[in-house]
Amino acid sequence: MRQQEFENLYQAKWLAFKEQCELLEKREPLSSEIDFSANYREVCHNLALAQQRGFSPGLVASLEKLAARGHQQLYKNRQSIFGRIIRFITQGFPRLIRQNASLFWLCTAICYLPAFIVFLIIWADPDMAYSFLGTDTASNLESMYNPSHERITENRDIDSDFQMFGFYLWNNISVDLRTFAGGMVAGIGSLFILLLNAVLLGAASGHMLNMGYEDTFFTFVIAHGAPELTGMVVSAMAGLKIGWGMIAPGNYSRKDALLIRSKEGVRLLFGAVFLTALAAPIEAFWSSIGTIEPNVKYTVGAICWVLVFAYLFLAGRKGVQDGSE
Amino acid sequence: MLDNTSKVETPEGIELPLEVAGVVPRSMAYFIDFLIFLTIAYILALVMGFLGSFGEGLFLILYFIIFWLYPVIFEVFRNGQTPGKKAMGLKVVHQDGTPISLNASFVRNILLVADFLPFFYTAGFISMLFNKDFKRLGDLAAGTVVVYTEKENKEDPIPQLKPKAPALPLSLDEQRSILSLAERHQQLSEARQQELSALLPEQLFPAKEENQSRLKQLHAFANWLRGH
Amino acid sequence: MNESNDQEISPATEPKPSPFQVCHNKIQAIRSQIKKAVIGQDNVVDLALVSLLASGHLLIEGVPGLGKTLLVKSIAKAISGDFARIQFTPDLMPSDVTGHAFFDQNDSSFKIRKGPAFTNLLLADEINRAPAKTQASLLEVMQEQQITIEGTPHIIDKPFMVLATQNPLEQEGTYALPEAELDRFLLNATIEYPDASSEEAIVKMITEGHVGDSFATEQIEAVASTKDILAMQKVATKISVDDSLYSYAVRLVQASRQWPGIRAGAGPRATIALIRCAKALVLLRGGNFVTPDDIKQIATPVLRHRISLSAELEIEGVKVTNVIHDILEQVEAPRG
Amino acid sequence: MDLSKISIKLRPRNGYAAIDLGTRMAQKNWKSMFLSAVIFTLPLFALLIFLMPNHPIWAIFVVWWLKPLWERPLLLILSQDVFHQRPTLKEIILHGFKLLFKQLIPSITWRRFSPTRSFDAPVMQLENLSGSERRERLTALHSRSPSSISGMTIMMHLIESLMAFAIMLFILQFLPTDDIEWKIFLENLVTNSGLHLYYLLFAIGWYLAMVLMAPFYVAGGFSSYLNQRSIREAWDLELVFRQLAAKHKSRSFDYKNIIVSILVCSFIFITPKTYSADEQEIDLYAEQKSRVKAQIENIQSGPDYKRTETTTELRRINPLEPNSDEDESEEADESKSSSSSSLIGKEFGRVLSWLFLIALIVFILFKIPAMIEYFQSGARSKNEKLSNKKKPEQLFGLDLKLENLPDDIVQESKILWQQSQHREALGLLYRASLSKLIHQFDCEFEDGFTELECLIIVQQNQLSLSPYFSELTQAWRLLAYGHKLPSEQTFLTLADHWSNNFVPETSESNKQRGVDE
Repeated sequence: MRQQEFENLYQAKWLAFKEQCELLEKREPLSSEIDFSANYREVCHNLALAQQRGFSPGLVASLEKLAARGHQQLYKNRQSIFGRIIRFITQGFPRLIRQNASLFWLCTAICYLPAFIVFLIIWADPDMAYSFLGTDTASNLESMYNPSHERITENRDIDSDFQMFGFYLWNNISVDLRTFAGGMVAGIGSLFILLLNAVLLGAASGHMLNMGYEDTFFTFVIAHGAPELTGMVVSAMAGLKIGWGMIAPGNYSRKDALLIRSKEGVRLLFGAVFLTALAAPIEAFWSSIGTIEPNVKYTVGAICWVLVFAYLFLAGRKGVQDGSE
Repeated sequence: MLDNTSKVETPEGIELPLEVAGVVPRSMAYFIDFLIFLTIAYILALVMGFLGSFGEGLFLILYFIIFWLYPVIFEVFRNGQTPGKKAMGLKVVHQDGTPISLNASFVRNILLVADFLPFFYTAGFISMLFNKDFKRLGDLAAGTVVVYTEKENKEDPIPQLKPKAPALPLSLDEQRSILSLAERHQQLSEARQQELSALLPEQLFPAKEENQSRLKQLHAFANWLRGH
Repeated sequence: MNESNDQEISPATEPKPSPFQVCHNKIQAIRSQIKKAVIGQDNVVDLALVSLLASGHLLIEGVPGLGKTLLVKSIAKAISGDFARIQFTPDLMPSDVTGHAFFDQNDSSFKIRKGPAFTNLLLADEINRAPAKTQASLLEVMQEQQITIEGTPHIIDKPFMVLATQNPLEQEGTYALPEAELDRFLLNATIEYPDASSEEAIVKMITEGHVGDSFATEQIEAVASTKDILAMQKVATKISVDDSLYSYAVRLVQASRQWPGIRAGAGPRATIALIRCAKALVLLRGGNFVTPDDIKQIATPVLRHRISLSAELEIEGVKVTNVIHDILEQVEAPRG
Repeated sequence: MDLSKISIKLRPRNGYAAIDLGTRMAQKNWKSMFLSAVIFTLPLFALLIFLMPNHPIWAIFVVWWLKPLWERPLLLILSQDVFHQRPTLKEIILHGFKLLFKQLIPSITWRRFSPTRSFDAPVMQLENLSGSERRERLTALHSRSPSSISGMTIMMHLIESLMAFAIMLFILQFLPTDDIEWKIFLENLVTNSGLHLYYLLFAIGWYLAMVLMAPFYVAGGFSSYLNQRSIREAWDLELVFRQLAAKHKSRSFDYKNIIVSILVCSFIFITPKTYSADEQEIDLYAEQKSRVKAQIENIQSGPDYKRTETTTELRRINPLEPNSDEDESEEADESKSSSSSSLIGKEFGRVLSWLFLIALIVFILFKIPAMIEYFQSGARSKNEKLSNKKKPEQLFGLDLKLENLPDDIVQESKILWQQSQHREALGLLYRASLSKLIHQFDCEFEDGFTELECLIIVQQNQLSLSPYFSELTQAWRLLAYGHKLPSEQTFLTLADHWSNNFVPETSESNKQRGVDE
């Protein structure tokens, strides 16, 4: 068949298919008699023929373009994002954590062990606090959590609470995202940020204890610490996932390993972001209230920890599917 | 042969060319996006400035959203195109040519931070310059490429002449070139077309019709090849 | 969906054996042969037979290891047809499905090595684990009923039926079938764990010294031929359908498009499928006309894979089956 | 060498795609191009550093200025590679030195800041044109040329300078200086009061960035040039045609000078002559443009980059100062807020904050039951809600309302039967039965119930008339769907018994329970 004949034969179909693509691109439904995938397949056949028979470059190019448009429409992911997010949070994420339980515990250890060691060191030798924290941070902390500080004894204005809410959200989630991105440097970046935070946490707690400000400090930290620290640990997990993909790609090429790992990693990261976002309102609106009895705050804090871990280890045990893919 | 397209084989067994875009148009697109981002952030800051601490909090949240999610939102909901990419005629797709998913868009944009390392996107630039598909680190991890959106390149009509068969058998490539010459007859100067046809060997043209110019004869061949 | 009391109440057929009656007897014979081996999965067996009679393809969803291979083997044996099984894996190539041409050194010519798709019954296990390319090759075979190797089309012997299984549990490393392609399957069956008594029977059968599938299929007799099946497929199309039922089927499918909570409803092919399947179901049950009950019964497997829910319902965990149930309850059935 | 082995895929592309093809070419030849760039520049750079150790900036500036010269060997490598010729290093150096002196003065003076420098280079270097010929040729090539070429020059310069800074800062991070705050350093750099070390680092950074980027810049220009020729002169077709001619010529084709011959032979024919007037203008315009661009370029390659500075600040907030420091910024933020906002705004903000908090709490409270429900039963609950909503008040779409039925149903149906409207006759009986069942016997039929399902309901309700109704249903189903007429006798029996079962009032029918047919 010559090109002209070929064109005459199929031109109408191509035009129709193009219109179908246009409709789909505008997210409008196709009229129901149309068999889009069959039409698409036909265009593919036509393209293959045109290429093989050496029809003019103009024709081949326009068919290529047509096939590409059809390809985009046929293989579009039509799952709704909102539904997937909710299902991921209620089921997928806790499951993911359980699937990666050993990595989770490893990261938890990487976070809390150094923190504890630093805490002990500073507890034993209060002066070490200044070398861990630096003089500026240390004195900052001191003034922040001094029980006689007016902000501890008075409640903060609601609007500054809100301001801090914005700040926590922005800052903490950004840290999560960076921790994840740090995984690209063979995981070292993630580890580094996690360790840095761990040391700061340990040092700050040790220092506060030494100063005798423990109540003001721990009442502030305990409740939101549960989701926030866990979120940090999880984001480090996500970073290590891709870092590990680069170090030990296994049977895959490094490139493929990176791809596969980062797919898992980003799902962990979504979870981490969720946890951190959860922490922000608690930190801004609850932790900042200075007038509540420490006992109440400790109780609430403990409940938060229990809830977070219960969520991670119990949620989504039933149910069929994990919609996070 | 070197080409700036990467071929993707679709499930249907055809090869779709993805014309991947390199560092220059992409940097320009990023630059435009960056300006838009700055403008939005500036306007937000102005508006929120009136609302005191609440405004600052809100600003930080919104800033957070546009800082991290500006490209993601556009890429997922606007067919793989941020405004900058749209201006430059680019879009992001998966490396198998399918439209970008939320997860992939998230990965590639979060990892902009990694591309930034150590400073000023050096890692990203180097990765883009040396990768075959001009991928930055984020693209490598997300399995995405930035491609040119195909422009409407309509088939140009060829001059209508009485079809005539060439006197020599022609390979596919040669046939295609003759067709292409006819398709481009409006873009090329007459003299140049004459000159090109003069390059062709004598044997190609049937001897008796010397009165017709070679170019005319070539167009007639093209008509024949097309099957008019 | 199980057998209703349709059979008890349905009117006695005419005394002389009509072609419908003959077919019914034959298909029942096939059915009872299959049931010798496949225990406790009557629902899936029936759907497979319906799909065979309606010359369509069946999509099976369910946990692995519930005797899908056995089912296909049994059907194949009962109708004396061929059977092939392909386990879809991430590295499966299209030519592993369709076959390929190779160069024969002996007489230096190209020969065709036909792939497993050249068969009567094809079990495509876990199709969503293969890359899109391989899936597409299978779907093409299903649609065209022919395979093109090196430019030469080869017609597949009829009857040809694909039973494809999807793996719902495993999400990692699966390639979802494009929505538009799911339409290729006439019916969607879910395979479930057998009930206690059936399980008992299975255990008995296995522990009485007959290990594995081989025994189960050995005792099946070939009670029909592939030609019979083709004839029965023809007869099935002749089952009469009252006009009111066409409009009922259309109403159902249209309802699926306008129903609140459904993002994408079924297309017109679903209507055709409904009628075709209802006819086949009637033949299987032994009647000679379609009633609304037949359509109602077959509606869930016909519609399930052609409908997708909106985000809200997905979040709430509503299943497609529930929504179809609602539709069936509320779309007017033809009466009087 | 074989013409069919041209190493790049030629076809008319858009301007940026052509540059991308150049990037691919540079990738392929990067090693040799990089090496030759180093060979030609490093001695000069080292010498200059050695001569003026206190002014490393000047050394790098000279190298930068002489770019057009040392980019020539790179172009040579590329142009050879197009036909799979790989010159040895020795050849490159030999040819390169010859090339250096070609049109030396214009290249490093007024042509230095042309934004299309790498695009123009092949005209001079490969086509060997100079003077007015060169100008004419360029005018032709530039006419209707895409803006992408100058865009590339600007972008590549930007990238080069960003990289220069990045490399310098990167090195600085590893230097054990007590004050490595790079902002302070930048100030020093700008105000000329910094240490020579910084200048040296900057020069090294710039140098590295330059030799790294040069191959890409040269290749981008070269491939844009090839592309422009493909568009304007169908150079891609020419190759195929020449090949075809060579195939059919008895004598062997002279491949040796192929590049030169192809490149040079045809420039007169590029455009129809009528365009020339316009092109003069274009040329003038282009020159003007180039001057402006050169100025921009000049500024841009300088060290002062305010904009990028701000971004870096934004992005560097926390990898090094993690979130435990929030308290510090908290204070900072507070002090800022008190000074910056008006009183009204603050009040308004406070109100909004409360609203937000309340909304959050209400939302959570509102969602808790839904969540619990979800975890408990999930599917059904919503589903039931849905079906309740949808359940219509009117019963059937069919004509079942009592008042729409004829008064004497039995009589009416018999008349219909006699008129041979059998279906209608039986249908009337059946519909009337349904209607009675609904209105008098309180049977609940869903819209979607089929006859069989209605029958089941009747049987479940244990109504006395269920055997009769079963018979009626069967007869009706046979007729309606099986198109099988019941015998007249059957119909008459059904019709006669109808009133027995349905006509008595509800109370009577209750009494009649148990009465069998």
